[in-house]
Amino acid sequence: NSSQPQLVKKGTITVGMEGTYAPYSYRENGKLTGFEVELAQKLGKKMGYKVKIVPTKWDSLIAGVGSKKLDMAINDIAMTPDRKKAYLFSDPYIYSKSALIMKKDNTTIKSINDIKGKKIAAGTGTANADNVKKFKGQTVASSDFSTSMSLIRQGRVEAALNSKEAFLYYQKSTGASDLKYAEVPTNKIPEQSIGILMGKNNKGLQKKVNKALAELRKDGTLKQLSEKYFNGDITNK
Amino acid sequence: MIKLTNVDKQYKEHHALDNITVEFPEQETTVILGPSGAGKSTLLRAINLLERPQKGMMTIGDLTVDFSNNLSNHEILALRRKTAMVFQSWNLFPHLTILRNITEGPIHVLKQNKTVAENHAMELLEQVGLADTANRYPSQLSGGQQQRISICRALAMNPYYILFDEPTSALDPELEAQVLRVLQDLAKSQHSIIVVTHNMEFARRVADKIVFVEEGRIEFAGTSDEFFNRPTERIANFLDAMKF
Amino acid sequence: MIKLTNVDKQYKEHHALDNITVEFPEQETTVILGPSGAGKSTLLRAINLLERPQKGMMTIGDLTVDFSNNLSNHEILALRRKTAMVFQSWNLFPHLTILRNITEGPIHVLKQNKTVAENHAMELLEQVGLADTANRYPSQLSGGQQQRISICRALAMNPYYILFDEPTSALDPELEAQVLRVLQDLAKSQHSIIVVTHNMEFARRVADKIVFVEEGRIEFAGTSDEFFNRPTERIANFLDAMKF
Amino acid sequence: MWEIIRSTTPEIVWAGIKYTIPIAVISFAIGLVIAAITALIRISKPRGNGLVKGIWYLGKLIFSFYVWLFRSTPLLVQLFIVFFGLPNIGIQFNAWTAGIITFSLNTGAYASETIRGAISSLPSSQWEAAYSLGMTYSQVLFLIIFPQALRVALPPLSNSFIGLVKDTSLASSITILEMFMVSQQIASHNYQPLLMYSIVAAVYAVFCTILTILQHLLEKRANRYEVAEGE
Amino acid sequence: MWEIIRSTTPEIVWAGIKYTIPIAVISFAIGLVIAAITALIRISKPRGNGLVKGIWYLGKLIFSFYVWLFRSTPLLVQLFIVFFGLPNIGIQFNAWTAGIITFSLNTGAYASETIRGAISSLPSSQWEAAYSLGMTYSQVLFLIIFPQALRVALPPLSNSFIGLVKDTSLASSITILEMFMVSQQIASHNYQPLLMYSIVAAVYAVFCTILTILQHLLEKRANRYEVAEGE
Ligand SMILES: Nc1ncnc2c1ncn2[C@@H]1O[C@H](COP(=O)(O)OP(=O)(O)OP(=O)(O)O)[C@@H](O)[C@H]1O
Ligand SMILES: Nc1ncnc2c1ncn2[C@@H]1O[C@H](COP(=O)(O)OP(=O)(O)OP(=O)(O)O)[C@@H](O)[C@H]1O
Ligand SMILES: [Mg+2]
Ligand SMILES: [Mg+2]
Repeated sequence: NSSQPQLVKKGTITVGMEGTYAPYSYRENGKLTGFEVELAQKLGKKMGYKVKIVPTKWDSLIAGVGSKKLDMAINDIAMTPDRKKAYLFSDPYIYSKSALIMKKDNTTIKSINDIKGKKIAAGTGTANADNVKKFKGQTVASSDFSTSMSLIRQGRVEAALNSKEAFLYYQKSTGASDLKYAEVPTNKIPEQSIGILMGKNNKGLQKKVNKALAELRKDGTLKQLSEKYFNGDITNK
Repeated sequence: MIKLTNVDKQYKEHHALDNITVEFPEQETTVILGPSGAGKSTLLRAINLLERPQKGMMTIGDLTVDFSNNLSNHEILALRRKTAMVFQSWNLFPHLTILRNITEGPIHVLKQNKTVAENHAMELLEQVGLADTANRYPSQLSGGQQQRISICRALAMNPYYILFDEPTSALDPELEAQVLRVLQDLAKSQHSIIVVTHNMEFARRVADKIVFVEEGRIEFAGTSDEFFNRPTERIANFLDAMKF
Repeated sequence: MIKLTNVDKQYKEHHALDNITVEFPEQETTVILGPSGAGKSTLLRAINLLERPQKGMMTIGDLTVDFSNNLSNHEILALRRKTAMVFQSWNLFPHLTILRNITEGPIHVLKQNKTVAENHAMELLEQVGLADTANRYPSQLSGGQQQRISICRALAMNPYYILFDEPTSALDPELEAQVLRVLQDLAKSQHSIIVVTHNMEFARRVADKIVFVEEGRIEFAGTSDEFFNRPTERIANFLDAMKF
Repeated sequence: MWEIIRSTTPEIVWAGIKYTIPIAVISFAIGLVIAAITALIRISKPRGNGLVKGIWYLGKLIFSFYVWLFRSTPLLVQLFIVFFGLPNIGIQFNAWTAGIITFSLNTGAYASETIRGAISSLPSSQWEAAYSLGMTYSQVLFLIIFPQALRVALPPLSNSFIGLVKDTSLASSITILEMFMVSQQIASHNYQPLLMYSIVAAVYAVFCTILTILQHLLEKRANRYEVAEGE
Repeated sequence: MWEIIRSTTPEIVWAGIKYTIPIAVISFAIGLVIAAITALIRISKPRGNGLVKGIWYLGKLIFSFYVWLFRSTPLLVQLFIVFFGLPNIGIQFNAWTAGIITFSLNTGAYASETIRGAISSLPSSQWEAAYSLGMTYSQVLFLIIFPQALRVALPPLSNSFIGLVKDTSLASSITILEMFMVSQQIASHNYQPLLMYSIVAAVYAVFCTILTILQHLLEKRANRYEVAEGE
């Protein structure tokens, strides 16, 4: 029955996330926490399911949803056309804007067009990496956010392309004053819609998730969460 | 009795046993003589099934095998347990103490009780004058001492036949005499013995039968008396040459 | 000349050389006799610096060392190159062919030209009747064949002194006689030789000097004549005992 | 900094005790058994008549293929295929089972090569002396060959064990939250990856040091009867 | 699926040729030299008078520490510290240099244990026979000891080499876009990680098979003078 959600474990949604990307999901005081962790818990409550969070690697999230070891992956996943072909997405719950992060005294990069020919750090396989390529920058693969920041500080790259929210959170938590960011206008790089990734044949689950997401949006929970973790509302376009 | 019939062993480079037919009578001492490289060790090793001849038959006591067939593990073990071998280069187990070198076979193969095996081993060690080395390792013994231990290891198995490959080659004359006396005692008791040796005096005095091997062939097999007192020309030459 | 003065070697478990003082005259053949475990191999090994005694002095030709000091690498090499050793258990290099076992030293230590070394090696192999084994590996030879190869390996070094540790222990009488004749030839030429052997006949006929070792001590050192014809009680016992 | 170390180390250690150590120890034990069997089969010389010999050769081939397969492909991929791939053909393991199976097979393949080398380093005269006493194949192995082979194989086997301890970090890709992943999760929040990595490295170092000490104790025991000569 | 395989394999192979192979080969070569030196120093018995002996012991200690350090900590952390950590104390390497240094030192530490074990498996009579010919230490080593030790060490060393080939995938964490990373990048687009992993595994398998064949050729050569006995 394709209209019923198919779940790995009855009465429980099994949610995959990396847990290595603050403030989306990370570890603090021995517990996994973050925007997406709380979102998953609130979603589960609304849908009437228990929530089981499974931390694993990025590739394993995809493979896990594909081979039905996970019901969904909530991991700041941008809804690209490629991905939409292979998987189902929920409605977006975040709209993410891009930013170029560089040293405070950097004067050579003023707009995204200036990255041409320069070394720019971007996460492996992310949309950011594609965009660096699009603007003829030289991608330097970086495994996580703080690695990108080290690369900038050590002068191994000129700048990093990443989400504005991630940098703001970074600056807030570390008080880093040696770095600055330049927002990339949405006519150059459109904001990315972030959604929850689910298996292709799990229409029933998608429907249910979308309904719960809409309710969370309506009752202000989503906005409240955004403000708690990002210091602003990024849940709308 | 041990009996070989038309046994043939061919190495890639060398024809080591060339259609050998010979008998080793029970409760007698047979001495194998012959020049270096003649195939004496190979012959002993074939009896112990360490070398697998390509052709021929072998009988040991009540067991007979045909080397052109495949031998089952069971056959091999049964045959091997009838003989014990003292190697030309000793081949002690370097990781075991002297005592355990001797008791390992009796305990695990003959299923002897550990104390019984150790007592017997200590007796044997005393006989060869090495009781005080029981807890050393082989690398801590001199060559001659190692050789005596390897004799003890074989004797501890109480085999139907004992095979000696030059049991006195690294011994000084004093000890050689002593070891040969041990062999003589064995020879006089119910034991059946096959010895490769270069000690002519020993051959003359102890051998019931002498087998002379040359280039993988049996050149002579007969009594000690025939060998020493009515030698063929080749044997006379051999006996002459050994007089330094 | 080789001269040891107050040389002492103590293993943890055993006092192997007990304050030894002895001379080995140049261009003479000295035979070391003594029961198994007496320290004969240890004495030879000390001369070759494979064993480092804790005390005493040693002179080889124009070089003198004091064992209580640390020897420099240079001293050790210089001393060692004056002697060559034939081991009781042969110790051939299993990964090299017979030919290369013999030529490795001359080529790399004496810096001989390869052809020269190989020709010399082939000559030596012919002398011991093993020229056809030149391209085999040691594991493919019989015990006695390996022993002859190890003699060739030492001779190829043209050393000032040659040290033999039971050079004939694995040989048949025919070959033993042959090898002993080689040694006798060496003895008659300019060579200086030290031999540990159990062959009394050889000792009697070839030895210029005899050294009798027991429990790490020199019990006798003198001419062959003294030893055999005017033996002390202990030596008489030894000579008696070896008569089987 | 001290504050971070103090507060995060316990959870990293705990993840190590809960996942890293049991996975490594269990897999190594199973792997060793697999390795010994594999090495012996690969060393063996087929005997017997036509059919028996044929099956024997086939067995050797299969074990050679196994060693080749597991040495030639990345461990991560092996984990992935066992955990995510096999369900496609109807074989489903939970993460623990998949992990233990894969780590054991992987270790077994590498260690079998080590053991094979160690056994063939022993002179054949040792086999002969043991056989001549009438020992069975397994008696020769356990009483004579393995104890001597151990001496040669200990350092590389300990390499394998220590390598395995650290390879268990790959278990995070099959949803086992082992200590490396924990430290990454913490690092993502405090933005101190170098520090967090150093902490986790220190914890690994403690485990591996224990193994190294064990190795040296075993080596001492295995070497008691002979010492190599340097100058 | 065939379309994906056809279109992605070339770039994965290219990344392998550009990064994986050169890093692995260069690091292994350097690592072997480090390993041999380390093994010999650790085996040696200090001689000489007070000061020389003291320095010698110190040397042994330092090399032991090096082996312990590189065996006990994860390779990923070592890479991270050399690449991201050392700049903090003013030592900055580019990614290639940092990679080669770290991989070489890591391989050297493991391989030194293997070589140490192999050398001490040789009977001391081999050293003695060679010394008695008047050979120098290095002649004994290169003419007599190493050729025989190789026979024992080949399988575990080849384990190390094959392991290294696959460990180079960690180079991606210091910005080297080696083939595993390339396949992950592709997977993040086509969402076929299992397939991409299988492709990259196949490419590794080709490299490692070549190494295995090489290993067996060398083994055959090293074993020509003796064969172990099974039954
Ligand atoms: N594995 C082998 N490959 C080729 N030839 C071999 C092999 N083993 C032994 N031989 C040869 O077989 C012949 C017989 O060897 P065997 O060991 O039986 O001689 P032996 O009579 O015991 O001599 P010795 O008195 O010197 O011990 C020798 O010529 C030897 O070179
Ligand atoms: N590493 C060692 N540790 C302890 N004792 C040893 C060691 N090596 C040799 N010995 C002992 O030192 C003594 C002398 O040994 P050595 O090899 O010199 O005897 P040998 O006179 O050559 O005897 P053989 O005629 O049997 O060869 C022996 O009693 C032996 O057990
Ligand atoms: Mg023989
Ligand atoms: Mg001796």
